[in-house]
Amino acid sequence: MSWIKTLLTYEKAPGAWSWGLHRITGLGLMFYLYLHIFALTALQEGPEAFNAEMELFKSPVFMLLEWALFGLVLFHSFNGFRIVLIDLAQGAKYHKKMLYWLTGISIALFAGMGYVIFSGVFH
Amino acid sequence: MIHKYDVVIVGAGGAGLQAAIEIPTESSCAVLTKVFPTRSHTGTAQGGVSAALGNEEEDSWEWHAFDTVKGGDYLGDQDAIETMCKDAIRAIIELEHMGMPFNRTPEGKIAQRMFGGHTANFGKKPVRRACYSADRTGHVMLQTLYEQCIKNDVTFFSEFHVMDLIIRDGVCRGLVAIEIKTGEIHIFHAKAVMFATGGYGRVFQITSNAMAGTGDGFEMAYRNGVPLEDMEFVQFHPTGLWKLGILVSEAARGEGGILRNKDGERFMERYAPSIKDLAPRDMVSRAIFTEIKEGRGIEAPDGSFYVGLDLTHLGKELIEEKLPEITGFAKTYLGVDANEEWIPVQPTTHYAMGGIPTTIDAEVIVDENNTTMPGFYAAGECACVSVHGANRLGTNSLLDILVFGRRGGKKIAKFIVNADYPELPDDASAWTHETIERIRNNDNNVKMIDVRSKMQKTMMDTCSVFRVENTMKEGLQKIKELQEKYLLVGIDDKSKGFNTDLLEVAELGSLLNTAETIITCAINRKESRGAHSRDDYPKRDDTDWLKHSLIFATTGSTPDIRYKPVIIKQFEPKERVY
Amino acid sequence: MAYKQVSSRSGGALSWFLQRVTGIVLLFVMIGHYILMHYNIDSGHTYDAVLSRMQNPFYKGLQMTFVVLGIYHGVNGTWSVVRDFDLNKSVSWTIYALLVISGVVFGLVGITTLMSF
Amino acid sequence: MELTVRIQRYDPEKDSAPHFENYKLENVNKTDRILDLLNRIKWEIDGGLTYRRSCTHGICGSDAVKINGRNRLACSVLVQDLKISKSTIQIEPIPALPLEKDLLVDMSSFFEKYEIVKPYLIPKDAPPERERYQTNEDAELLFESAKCIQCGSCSTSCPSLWVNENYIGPAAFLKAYRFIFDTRDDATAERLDLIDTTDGLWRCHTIFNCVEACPKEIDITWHISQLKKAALRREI
Ligand SMILES: Cc1cc2nc3c(=O)[nH]c(=O)nc-3n(C[C@H](O)[C@H](O)[C@H](O)COP(=O)(O)OP(=O)(O)OC[C@H]3O[C@@H](n4cnc5c(N)ncnc54)[C@H](O)[C@@H]3O)c2cc1C
Ligand code: HEM
Ligand code: SF4
Ligand code: F3S
Ligand code: FES
Repeated sequence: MSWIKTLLTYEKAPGAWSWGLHRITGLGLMFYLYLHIFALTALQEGPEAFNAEMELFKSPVFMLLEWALFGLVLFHSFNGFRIVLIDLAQGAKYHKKMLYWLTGISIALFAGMGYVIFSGVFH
Repeated sequence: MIHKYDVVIVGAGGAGLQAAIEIPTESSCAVLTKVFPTRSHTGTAQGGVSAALGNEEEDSWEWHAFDTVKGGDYLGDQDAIETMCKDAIRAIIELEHMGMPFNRTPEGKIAQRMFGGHTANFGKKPVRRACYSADRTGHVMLQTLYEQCIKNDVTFFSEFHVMDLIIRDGVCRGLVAIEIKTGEIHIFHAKAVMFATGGYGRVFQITSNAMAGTGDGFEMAYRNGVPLEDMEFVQFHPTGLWKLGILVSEAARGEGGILRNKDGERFMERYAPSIKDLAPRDMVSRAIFTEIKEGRGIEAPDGSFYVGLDLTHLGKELIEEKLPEITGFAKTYLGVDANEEWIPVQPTTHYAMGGIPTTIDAEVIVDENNTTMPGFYAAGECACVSVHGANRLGTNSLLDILVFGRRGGKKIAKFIVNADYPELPDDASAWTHETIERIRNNDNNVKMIDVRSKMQKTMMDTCSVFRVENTMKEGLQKIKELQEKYLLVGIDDKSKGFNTDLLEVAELGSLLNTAETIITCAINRKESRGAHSRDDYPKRDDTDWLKHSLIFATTGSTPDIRYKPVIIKQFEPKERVY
Repeated sequence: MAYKQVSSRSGGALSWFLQRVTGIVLLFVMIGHYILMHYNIDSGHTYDAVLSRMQNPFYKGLQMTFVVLGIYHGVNGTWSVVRDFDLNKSVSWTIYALLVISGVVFGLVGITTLMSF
Repeated sequence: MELTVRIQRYDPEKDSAPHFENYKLENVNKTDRILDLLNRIKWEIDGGLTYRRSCTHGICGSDAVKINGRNRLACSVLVQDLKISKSTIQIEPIPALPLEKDLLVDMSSFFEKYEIVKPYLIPKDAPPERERYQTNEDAELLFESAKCIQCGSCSTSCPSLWVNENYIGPAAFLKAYRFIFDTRDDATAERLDLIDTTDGLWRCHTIFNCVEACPKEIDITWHISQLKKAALRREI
């Protein structure tokens, strides 16, 4: 397990950060997807059960969680796109630039989504 | 531990690997090296390797041979030079077949560039003769040869430091080495031993040579009664990075770089009107020192002087494509952008023209009558065939290691078929044990570094580009004192495994004895020829000194120097002007 | 520690490639999912709203793709994380089995939910 | 200036575990190489300090060490190139290889991996009389990969190696590239077989630690991406 120490102490350049985050967000999304599928089984149990569950999701805590989830999705999907360009196009030559751009765009979208979620404009 | 191998090759630079490739797989062969093979010094060579391929313009091996003879100030043996220049073409083609990545001409042939002293038509104009791979020629060559060794499944003993040769009754029987990892002493019993141990640049303070370039091969041979030939001839490369000595290849000038003094003058026009900056190294080094001496050097912040190597007119593109490595060094180490500024350079100790005397088949010669020693071979920089005479031309060393490494390998392959293992003496490793014990048991009052830096400074001050009898004699005296002191040097590290402390002291022993032979021979040769330039004897003297010197160790305090004639064939000595 | 080459070619290239392909497809599905599900003025999270949307075959198809590809991508991705480690055969087979089974189970659950409309 | 050099020390004949030792150096120039500092410590303070070095200018590949948390060549980094906090430079051996002594590690597994990719030209036909022709463009496709000095900085900086010692690693991939993309070589399939494996190419997650660490500034990840594509092409 000495790799944990190495992982924590070795200097992290942008490439390493993005890899770590991609991994964490990927695993996080996987976990969430299972949860999501499980939660939606309530649909099979009829309107009461489902609507009751949906009420739960309107609480501020869940709104925060939903916002966070969007963060995961944003990073993972944009960075996933970046990885595809690195692997299958000439992206290795611009990988840092791509990362800065996608981080910038993500932050903007993330903020926008925060507004959307908490202002109650949409559902 | 005792190992038995038909052939033991010491050194995994170009010469050693090229020899190993020639040993047929039926015979057992071991290659010993104190650094991992691809870390050998051959890998630092930058500029190119010469062969009259004529890919870029008309060329012939005779012109190449003439340039080599003249570049060496007529001290080279012309039979050997002929052999090398003729074989050069095959050697390069073979390297290409092994997969070496060369730069190419528009038609796809191996590209060639100009290099100092290489001319067309017996000195008429510079010629493109150096085959190259950007400025990493030696690196890719070493890689390519090592790759072939992997393919041939050559047995390597990496990080084995050879300490002693086993020579008894004029027959070489093997050698003694320390396994660096464990500190254990191993005896290698062999029918044939080949030395390909590279140079001794670290004898001097400023050098382009690696830290492993400590002259071990020279010293082991010398200590065991083999003479050393032409040790007075030490090449100073004109363009080492100021202060550091890291090489800026002649390729920089081959591609059009110009040396300038503080007035911006292209001073080489005065010293070699016909080929200017592409004059041989000894002349350019002297020219730089003369410029500095006469007050036209550029002053550095610390009060030392250098001259400028101007590449600014070459264009970013050419620099990036053909000279990326050396301009990178200038940037990394001196913060100089070669596209914009001149690179500060000064002469740096570079190459050993002299060495263990051999025949053209790498058999070691033990006296002035060309008697060879059974079972002992040498090739590469540690050997003196002699093809470089009094001054080596750039790109001829990589060629030398290819040609004579291979010839040696082939000769050994023949020799071992009928040879028996010579008997191993009981005291084979005695010297090694004693030396190690001494170093271990000395209390550490005399420090290795003190002795070594004094030696390096002494050699730099008394025996570099310009030499005079009196100062050299003082220098020799100092070296002798340092040899005494050396016997008292101790170490901090008493462990067995990876004891680099101990090995550095052992290397210091090699350096000191090598230094002694250099300076002794330099005092002895009373003329100026090639790289050996004496203020007190400024002229070349063909009547008395057109001969090789051979220095022998004696039991007394002064070594013995004897002579061997130079082999002259088609090129009669003439005055050397460019 | 002599290096032993223990690995083999077992669809490494293909699963690597499919991870990328499914990733890109998911990128678009995800955008669609977000727009349609959550941030469309007409969308809603009541039982009835969901029910009515589910009548649209395009919509249902999108959800189906999401479940299948999402699970494939997620399982394949997690497996690739596991394979990075030098685990012994039995451990890694166990994890592999768990991943595949969970993928199939959740996939079936998801599909049943969708099909129940 | 004054500088503290903090070095990981370990002598298997004396120590049970590695530990750090501080060395105070005076009169350090900002243009000193880190190797110069190591040499000064070895020659003036403690001769026992053990590390590899030879060429002193970044071409032999001997002295890869971890300096301030990242793999670098001690001879190619100057004091001024480092961000130095509290006037301290920390030097450790490169990770993931068996530690031998002080800064020196056992590189044998690294070289064994280099050997398994068949690092030599394998042409189908007997060579012609003269050189094989190759355009300069084709030759230059190889130059960047041929720059590699086998220092090991890249492979040992890769998290995939940290968690799996069987990972073939970027340096060996680069060598494979060097031959697979050589127009003179005819063993592409054979070589791809060796790296298109579960411990091979597919363990590279484009982390770029290798590129950050490479002293020869080789864009290793780009080269690996070319290999991945070549391996993929034969599947589909
Ligand atoms: C910076 C530089 C640039 C150069 N550029 C060019 C050029 O462009 N063209 C050209 O033709 N020449 C060039 N040269 C010269 C040329 O590179 C060398 O002369 C040549 O490479 C020497 O090769 P070698 O095989 O004899 O020895 P090396 O390559 O020096 O190898 C010596 C081997 O001996 C081993 N060894 C030494 N001592 C021991 C011991 N005691 N025990 C065990 N092993 C030992 C070492 O480990 C090493 O493997 C250059 C030299 C330098 C320094
Ligand atoms: C939305 C668009 C998505 C894109 C473009 C995308 C892309 C990628 C890519 C290219 C990889 C491979 C990384 C590698 O091998 O180094 C990957 C890994 C992964 N993805 Fe996605 N993905 C997306 C969505 C998802 C979703 C929804 C999940 C959850 C189910 C998910 C879970 C994972 C996991 C667990 C990994 C493995 C992580 C790793 O290898 O480090 N991804 N993704
Ligand atoms: S690729 Fe770079 S870091 Fe890796 S071994 Fe080669 S030179 Fe060193
Ligand atoms: S750090 Fe490792 S994951 Fe790939 S890009 Fe470099 S080999
Ligand atoms: S000493 Fe050769 S690479 Fe640093």
